[in-house]
Amino acid sequence: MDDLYRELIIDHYKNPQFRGHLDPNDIHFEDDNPLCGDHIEVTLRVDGSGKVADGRFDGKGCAISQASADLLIESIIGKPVEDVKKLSKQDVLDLLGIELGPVRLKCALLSLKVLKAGVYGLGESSEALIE
Amino acid sequence: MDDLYRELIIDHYKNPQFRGHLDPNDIHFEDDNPLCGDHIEVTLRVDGSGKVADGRFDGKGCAISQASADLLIESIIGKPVEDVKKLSKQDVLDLLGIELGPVRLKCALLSLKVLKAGVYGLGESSEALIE
Amino acid sequence: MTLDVNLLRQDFPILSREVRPGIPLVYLDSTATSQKPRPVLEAMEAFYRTNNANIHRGVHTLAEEATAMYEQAREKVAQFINAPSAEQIIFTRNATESINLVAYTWARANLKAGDRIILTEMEHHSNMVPWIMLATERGVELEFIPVTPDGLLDLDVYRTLLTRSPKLVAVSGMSNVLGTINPIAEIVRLAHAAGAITLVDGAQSVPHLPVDVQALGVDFLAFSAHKMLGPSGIGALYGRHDLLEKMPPFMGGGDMIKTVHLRSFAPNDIPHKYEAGTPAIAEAVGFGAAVDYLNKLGMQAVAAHEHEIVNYALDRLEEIPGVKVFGPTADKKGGVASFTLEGVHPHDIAQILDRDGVAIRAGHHCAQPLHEKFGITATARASFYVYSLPQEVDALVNGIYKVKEIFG
Amino acid sequence: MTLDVNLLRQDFPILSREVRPGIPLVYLDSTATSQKPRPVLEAMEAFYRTNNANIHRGVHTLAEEATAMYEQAREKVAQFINAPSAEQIIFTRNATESINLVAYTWARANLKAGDRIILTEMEHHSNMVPWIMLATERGVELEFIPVTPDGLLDLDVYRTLLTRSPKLVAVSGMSNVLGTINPIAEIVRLAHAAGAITLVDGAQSVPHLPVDVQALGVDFLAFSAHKMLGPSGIGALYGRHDLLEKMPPFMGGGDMIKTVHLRSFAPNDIPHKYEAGTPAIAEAVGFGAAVDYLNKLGMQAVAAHEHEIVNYALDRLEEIPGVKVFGPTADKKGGVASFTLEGVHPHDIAQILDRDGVAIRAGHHCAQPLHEKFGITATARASFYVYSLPQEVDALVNGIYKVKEIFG
Ligand SMILES: Cc1ncc(COP(=O)(O)O)c(C=O)c1O
Ligand SMILES: Cc1ncc(COP(=O)(O)O)c(C=O)c1O
Repeated sequence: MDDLYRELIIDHYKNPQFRGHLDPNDIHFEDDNPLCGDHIEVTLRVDGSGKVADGRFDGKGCAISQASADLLIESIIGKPVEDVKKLSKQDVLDLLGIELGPVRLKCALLSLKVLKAGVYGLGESSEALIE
Repeated sequence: MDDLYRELIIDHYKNPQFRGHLDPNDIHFEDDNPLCGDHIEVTLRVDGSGKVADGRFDGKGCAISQASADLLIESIIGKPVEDVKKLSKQDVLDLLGIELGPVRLKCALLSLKVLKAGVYGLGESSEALIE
Repeated sequence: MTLDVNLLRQDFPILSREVRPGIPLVYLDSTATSQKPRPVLEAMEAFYRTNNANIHRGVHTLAEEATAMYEQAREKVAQFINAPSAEQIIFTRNATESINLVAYTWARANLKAGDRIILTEMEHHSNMVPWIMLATERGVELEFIPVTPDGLLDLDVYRTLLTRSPKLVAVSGMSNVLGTINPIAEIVRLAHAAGAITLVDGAQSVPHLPVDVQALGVDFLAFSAHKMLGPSGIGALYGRHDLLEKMPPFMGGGDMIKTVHLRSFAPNDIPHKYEAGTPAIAEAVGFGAAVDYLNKLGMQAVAAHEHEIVNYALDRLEEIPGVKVFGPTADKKGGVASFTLEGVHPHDIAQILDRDGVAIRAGHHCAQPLHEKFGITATARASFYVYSLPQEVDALVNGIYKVKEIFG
Repeated sequence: MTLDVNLLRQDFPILSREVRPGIPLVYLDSTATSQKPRPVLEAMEAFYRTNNANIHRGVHTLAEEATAMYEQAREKVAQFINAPSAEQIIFTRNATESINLVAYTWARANLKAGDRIILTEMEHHSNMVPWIMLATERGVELEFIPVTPDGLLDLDVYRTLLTRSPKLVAVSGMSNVLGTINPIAEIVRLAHAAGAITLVDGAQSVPHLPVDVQALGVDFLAFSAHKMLGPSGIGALYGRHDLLEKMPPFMGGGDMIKTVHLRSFAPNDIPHKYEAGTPAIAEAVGFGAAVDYLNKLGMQAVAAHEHEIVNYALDRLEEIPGVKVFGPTADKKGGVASFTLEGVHPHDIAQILDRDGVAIRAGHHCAQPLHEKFGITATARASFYVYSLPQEVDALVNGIYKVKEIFG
């Protein structure tokens, strides 16, 4: 059990640091996981040098989806947007520190998908963004 | 082998007694076996007392379909049309004297189907006629 | 007659699997798909090892045997739901295809803009999306029998909807989320009185309850083998004889034709008219064996067993603080218990239970509109079948207490 | 590399069957359906005994295993035909459904009255009837590449037909009657140059020849597992990525959706968008195992073996007085020998051969227009696969001599 619902995840789920909505913002995107109705919205502010000045996520869903969103936002603040574009599936899994089956993987990666669709300025998110 | 392609069948196939077409006729019907392209046409003359005065079949197909048509026409000449209406699958199998799987059964019963559709004056033949 | 569950479990090889070393499987997901007893697996295996051939067109022994076995399976399925004749059973891939077949054939041949179809708010997506597609394409109107807070269909509203001359009433025999057993005989009687054709989504009712199409009077009934101890890859559509005769074909290809010319064709007789190409032959044989197995148990006994186990499950679940079970009381439902646990997403419940080998499902269970109606996005669902044991309910309940501890 | 046929035959349990006591099976009907090697049967059996669950929506271990196995099978099938990505493989029931899927989605979304479709006179009904249905419904025009007396496509006529701006060219990779291996790369190149989309009916080519969709450039490719050592109940459609993305869905139901509301839905991503309801899960696993088995043999070796055996068969058949073999010379064809025997209906040939355990097919083989073209209603057809032996050709030839004697 310990490997799976590590205290870290329960912690970020119950006490997220970056839950909220930035208004005004420079980047805004949201999407669902159709499987379970998980929903993630991401808002970011970008500074003059192209770095993420601040970020928030909002949404609802399982502990994995919400905790990974919180961990992800935490990890990108202060980073160049160009670096955010390069984030991979593995980066999120490293943040979570657990192994996941294919279904829960979608929960874990929803925030990444939303984030990358946002920073790329796409009208739609896509599985290709998290490969 | 003997049970299957009994000389009787080869005989009626190669030297049919009732191949032909009656014109004029009182009853005329034809149909195909879509599976193999077998085709049977039956023409009958009926006398004043409702008996089959004469009959012919024409068509092409396998030995079983053609021999059973020949045997069937032979068996009904002189019989009341009302009796022809009552002919069953088993009657034809008795004429042939062999056992057949479901596909060849259709070959064997095509002439019965055509005959019964004809005597019932139906616009279409149907599986129900040979049950 | 009651089921000897401990004995029959020995027929299901997967039930002695350990999910992880030392952790036996507690399979509570039969509404999604059932497990398969040995006789079903053996029937398919024996077919492939002894009789395998393509059907209907072959003269050789294997082809004749395979054809006979395929058609015998059709007979068995027909008898299982008391269809007047085997030719009224069309083999499809699953209940979903069965419903789509009706939508693409009967409905597209008979419905035009402004015509009304009555569905219910508790339908599975399979009995919803085909009609939404038709509505979008043709301007047909969809109307919905509401679900009451306790998970029943509101028949008063249904009666009102019927006054507007619907052409079709399409409703599930049993909800895969709420477990609600709908009053099909009455729904059909009222529909017919209003001049509507009826389609019953029997994906859950046929596996779990005695279903008699003649007694119910349904015009179309759709179901899947994989939910009733049979293999994946095969389902069935039952249809009223005159409707099947008249409907246009669905897919074109081998076997569904009488004759083909370059620019025209004549369709085959039913049921072949609706079975284009090489069908799921071995799967039909397995479907037949599944029906044999259920007949041996007796569908009354199956229903009684599930009733008993769901009754126990509801009692135990409702005693857990924070658990909310959806759907009617046990006397009105089949072996399904969908629930939420306050503060914990169903996905997390399912995943934590899985660590102890308890397999339940979490999500919208292909009934998103129903979940919307209840203001939720997902539920956790435990579901039961002939092999389910009260101890498995206990394992579920213990697991839920563990979840509560973790999320504390 | 050549096949060790005697060795690999041991993998096929049915090949040691006796049709009747003392009469071993000589299976010469692989074009209708292939036999299955033990690894395919074992993969499905193991799935049911160990991993069986419904897929895509489940969090528990079995559901995750089953999903992974199903998707892994898709990867294998994709690699087998060198598809750029697995999501371009849609699992269907059979080649027939694959073609119908394109007819119901891409074609109905893109073709209007007066648009032209080019087919060939040698098409199987499965690649003919869906287009006849569309033509009847929409007023689309069908045109046919003629078959020459020696069983080849007349490419000069094809070039002329292409000048009339057809929208679709749908042609079989290999004829199931003549055995003709059509020049797909060239046909596709010419079609594309004329602005047409291409669909290849690969029901015979994919099992018997190396097929590379990228090298051929085809837009759609349809095939069936049961003809390539896999189970019944599953087939595949390969499609070009952008086409699959844009086409409307086919059947509606579970799994093919992203979201559903009472009167609207959003389709899922490919390939799921086209897979409604519970798919043929165990069958996909078996399909994957069949592809593994063929890869182990090597498709070059498979094709070479069949070429050798059909070469021998043509030599032996043509020496029999009264026998006429249809189709091109052995160098232009796969392992199919369709023939007539003067004065004897093919059904009678097949039935007499069956008495000696020799299983061949007789009829129009779902290619009635082709038979019409040759002025016949039926042929007898012997067909070969990886397990076929020259001795089996000898048994066929001996049987034909016996037929001649009986009909003498
Ligand atoms: C050339 C060709 N196309 C299509 C088909 C149809 O295949 P299936 O019946 O598996 O859909 C066949 C097999 O009979 C075939 O030989
Ligand atoms: C009520 C109901 N209808 C339809 C279906 C669809 O069944 P299948 O996926 O086998 O087509 C299901 C199963 O998920 C169901 O529970």
